Amino acid sequence: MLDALIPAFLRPESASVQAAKVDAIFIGLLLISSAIVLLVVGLVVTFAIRYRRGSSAKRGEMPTIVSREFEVGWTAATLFIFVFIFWWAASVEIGAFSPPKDAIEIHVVGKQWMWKTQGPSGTREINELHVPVGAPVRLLLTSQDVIHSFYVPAFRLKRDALPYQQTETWFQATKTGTYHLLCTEYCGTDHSRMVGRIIVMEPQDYAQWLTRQPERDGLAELGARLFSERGCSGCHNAGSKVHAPSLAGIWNQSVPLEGGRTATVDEAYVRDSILQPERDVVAGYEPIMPSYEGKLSDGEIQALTAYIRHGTDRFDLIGSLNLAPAQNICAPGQTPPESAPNQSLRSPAMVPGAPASGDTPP
Amino acid sequence: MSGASSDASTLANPRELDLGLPVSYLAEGRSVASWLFTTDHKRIAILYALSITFFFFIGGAAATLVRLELFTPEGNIVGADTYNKLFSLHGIVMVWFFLIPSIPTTMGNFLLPLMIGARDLAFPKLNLISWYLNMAGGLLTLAAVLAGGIDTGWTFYVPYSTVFSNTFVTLAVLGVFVSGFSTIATGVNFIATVHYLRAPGMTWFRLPLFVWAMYTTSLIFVLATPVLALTLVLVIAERTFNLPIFDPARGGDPILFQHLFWFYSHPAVYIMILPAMGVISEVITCYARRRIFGYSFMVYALVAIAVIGFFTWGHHMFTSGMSPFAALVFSFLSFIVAVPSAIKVFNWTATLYRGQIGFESPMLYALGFLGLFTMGGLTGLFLASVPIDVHVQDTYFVVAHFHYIMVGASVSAYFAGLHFWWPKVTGRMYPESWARFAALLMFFGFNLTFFPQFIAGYLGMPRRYYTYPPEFQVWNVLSSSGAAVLAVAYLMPLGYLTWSLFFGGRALNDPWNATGLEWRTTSPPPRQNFFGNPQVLAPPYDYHPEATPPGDEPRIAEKGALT
Amino acid sequence: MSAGGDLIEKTAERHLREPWDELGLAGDRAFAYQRAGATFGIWIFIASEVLFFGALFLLYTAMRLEHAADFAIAARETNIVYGTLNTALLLTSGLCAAIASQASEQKGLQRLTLWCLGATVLLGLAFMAVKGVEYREDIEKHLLPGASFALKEPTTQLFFGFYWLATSIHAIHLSIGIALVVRLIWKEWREPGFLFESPQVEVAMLYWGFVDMIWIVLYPMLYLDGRAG
Amino acid sequence: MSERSRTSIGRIWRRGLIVWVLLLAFLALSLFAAYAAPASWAAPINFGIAATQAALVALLLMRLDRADALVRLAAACGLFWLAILFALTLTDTLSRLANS
Repeated sequence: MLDALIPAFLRPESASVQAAKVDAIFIGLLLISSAIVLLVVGLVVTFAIRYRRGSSAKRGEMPTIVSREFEVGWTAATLFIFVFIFWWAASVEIGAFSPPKDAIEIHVVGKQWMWKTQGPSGTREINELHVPVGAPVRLLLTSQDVIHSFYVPAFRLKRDALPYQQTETWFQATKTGTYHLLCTEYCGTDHSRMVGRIIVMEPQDYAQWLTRQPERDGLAELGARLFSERGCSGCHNAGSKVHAPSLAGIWNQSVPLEGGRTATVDEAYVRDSILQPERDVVAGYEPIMPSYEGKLSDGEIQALTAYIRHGTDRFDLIGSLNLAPAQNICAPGQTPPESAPNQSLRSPAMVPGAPASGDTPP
Repeated sequence: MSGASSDASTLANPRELDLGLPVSYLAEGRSVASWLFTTDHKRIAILYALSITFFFFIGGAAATLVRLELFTPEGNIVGADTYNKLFSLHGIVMVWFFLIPSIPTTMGNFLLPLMIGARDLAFPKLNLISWYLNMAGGLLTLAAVLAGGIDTGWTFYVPYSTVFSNTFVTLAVLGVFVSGFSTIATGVNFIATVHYLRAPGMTWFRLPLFVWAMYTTSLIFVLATPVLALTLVLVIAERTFNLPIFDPARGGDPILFQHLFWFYSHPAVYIMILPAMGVISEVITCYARRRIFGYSFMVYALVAIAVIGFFTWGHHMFTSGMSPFAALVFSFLSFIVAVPSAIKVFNWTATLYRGQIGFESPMLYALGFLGLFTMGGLTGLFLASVPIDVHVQDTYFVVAHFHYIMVGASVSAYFAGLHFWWPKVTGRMYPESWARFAALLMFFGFNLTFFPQFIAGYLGMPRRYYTYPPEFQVWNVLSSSGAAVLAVAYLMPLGYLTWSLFFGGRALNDPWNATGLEWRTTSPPPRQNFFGNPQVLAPPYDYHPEATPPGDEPRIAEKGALT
Repeated sequence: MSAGGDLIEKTAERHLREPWDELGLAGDRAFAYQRAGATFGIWIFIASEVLFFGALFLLYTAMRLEHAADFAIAARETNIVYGTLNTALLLTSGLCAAIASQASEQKGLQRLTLWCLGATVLLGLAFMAVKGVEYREDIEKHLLPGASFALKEPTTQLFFGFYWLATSIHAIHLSIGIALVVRLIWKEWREPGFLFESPQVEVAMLYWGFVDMIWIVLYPMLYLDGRAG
Repeated sequence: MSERSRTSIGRIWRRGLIVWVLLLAFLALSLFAAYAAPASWAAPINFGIAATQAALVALLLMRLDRADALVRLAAACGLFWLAILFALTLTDTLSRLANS
């Protein structure tokens, strides 16, 4: 019904739950503002004509109290209107703040000048993102170099991707189709070419598309499999009846141990806890875990470690996605450390006159 | 003091009252040194006028190239890097070397002492130093441009500016840093002048609104600029000395940079608009022949904007990853700051009621200001609403919004003031019909340039794109054609105002029949501004509080034309 | 005081500047007015400087909140002896500056004014010397952020980034203060009696007091964190 | 040197020295607190002492105590705007920290 107010060519595509709500506020605000503009311009034009120099309009006396009453009146009126708009906009914002629990989780990494995404089953894409229609999708964003901003006009969705930090947002597409994905935080030479596509598909098409993606088991995925195959999940999962500490989000955290000590969860601690579980028992738990000495290979321990760290360590999100680490970060005029394995990944922005990377989207 | 001068050249018209003043400030010394080492606030204002005009056309040239490039969706006139340098140059030069100094350092410098009946600013030497600092900053920035340019945008966001950009960021940032001292010095000077040098009888609530606008602007100068200065020092330190500060790779927080940057840069918008509001209050009252409607509310609104303006910077950061709680707080405060602006618009409109409205060129600019400022202000409400801002942040919607305020409103007011006080400053009249044509052309060109950008932005076109998806082309073509019109409109005053300096008719002391102390001296005023000590006996805008009788109108000697 | 007597009589004329000399007030009243204006001017500038350093302190506050543990580790590495000594030096110089400012307003205290200004400069220079020695030691201990930084915790470098920045910005301010005071002494030497009732003494001393206050706040930030336990 | 100037010298010095002794005492106190107070208390104590010292300098050495109302207003403005900067920035920083 609101759509009727704006002709189609002036309306951006609206393809998410949030888009409809934003458009409603937008149109409401547009109506209020137009009314105010019309009022002001109308009065100015009327006065300008009626009281033009030398016109015959009557210019009688004005009572002095009018001024004060008018002032108070329109101060209160504007304040009321503005607070009302704030309340409306804020309530929409608060209502849409946290994503539904069952949302599909997608990691997004911005890099000069491309978007890399990784879906729930490890499907990776560059400058493209396939999502099913009607399902909430939660985006976890980060960046490898500078600040980028993930913008999908059709979803009224925008969130900055910050280097070494994680931000998040979510959407729920309502219409199948292909939509622009744009970078809106200026990020250097090819900022305007850092564009891609969001492809919204019917759920069954999406499922089919997923199966066509090449299997790409990373270390963490292997760890996830081991975690259930070797029985770790039997005790450490949230719903387990055995009293064992949950391992979600503990990477890099410090945990209290028996005897008042604390330990930081890192590779060494995880390895020790698998091989010599009775040594550093977390305070409040019984030493019931058997040792896995000789039962797990070094590679398998690494995979489990990768799984525990996966997604919990914001500093290592890029590592867990198996994307190039941010070795290109160095001060101007400096070279990256000698040990940097992939010099070629250095941002083209660091090399004057270097051509932009070739991934121009269709 | 040389006493009464019988030199007829001080008077435009033999029928005018001879105020017995010595020769004008323009005639006191003609050497270059007499200008470069002057401590006369009026001459320093002229120096500023020359430098900001120079920077205005540099920034304008960059904007022309930007609009030319955006005519087509493909990048085909300049390269991506050049484009990035052009919009950065446009932003940096226009913000710090044109808009921020524009009205305060030219009209403010010239008129503030005149309007309060003072001989000069409180610290005349500091005033001169601040012009040199401004020039030094501008030249450093230009040096960065000549050396190869800077491509960070005017916002210098980290870590792009500190770690990734290969351009001459340090030099340009240093330029802005130096010009900051100039701004602070001007602010200190204005505040001290208003407090200490008002003429007898010039009480706070008799100050012209232009003086109030200068005073509140100075408040922002003094309290916001240092935060920018420190932020820029941090950028320079991180870039030059490799100190870890904002670099996220070493634990720094880039969002903190944005807080510090916008703590200055949001109030900076009010630095640009408050002086414009002051000018408009003077012009509208004069050509409507009416006392300003609700003087005290106009004063409260100026102060409220200056103070509350400091609370709202976070609305530039809704999508930045700032905490959603803070976003709501900033959203609320941003709505509140719109209230005093609305009050001002209503009061200007009400001032027209029952006036004798004339449409001389300053009034045309002022009426244009009213419309454009209302548009710009109301679109600000869209940006203060978090969900809408998430959609239009960093799109052309934002570009259009702030150009409506900073160019539509602020530059219109600058031209309104320029035409209004031109006779006082130069002692010459400009060709009125040309000025009216330029005013109308500017209004038309401006709307053609920037209104389509609202639509492009709402449809989703991001800013700082040098190639863009082809569906946005129609809006960009409209916008670029408007820019061509606007360019012509901006060049016209340069032509006819320069012409008037040599061939314009002599101005009367008070050609507009205006009130205000600045009209109670010769055009142009002498070095000492006044003879004896002016006394103020009445409130400002002493036009016609009740009904305006016919025949009360400006007394322009001749409505000149270029022929 | 016969030497400067004649000069002192003409105080107002000596110090009165444009545009304050044309206010139409009697000489001494105009001068008192100009003096108040100058004091007000420098206080506005100090308010501005408060925001300048305030932004710096905000940076510290935010970084310390985000990385409290590493900041404690890093702060332990600064040399508390030099830091405390410097604080004491600067506090003492603040005393001399205040005495100089008050003495300059009274007849017959020019000698005291001059001595106190001299002491202020010397203490300021002593501060700079100690700071220089401290800087050398810091460099030798590899506390300059960069590849060869001494501490292994990553965000300890943030602390030292702040340390170098804050101390050098403060040192620049202090140098400006020293230059201002040296200029006053030089003026008095060129033109005996200049200091008496000169608004410039008060302005310079207020600036000095402000620089003092900044160090008072920097001291617990840079030297006292992480010392307990 | 006249009697009058001698008494005024005495007054100036007496007042200044008292402030100076107080400042140094506070310095010693904060040094002591840094080592002796429990870690969580040390920071508030030290910054509290620093604020007191700064206030002493501002009021008694920079003579805010006898300054014009206008001058005090200028100083208060500096502090008020500082409070805005801190309050609103930390609103964001602290709530982000609390959520992470």
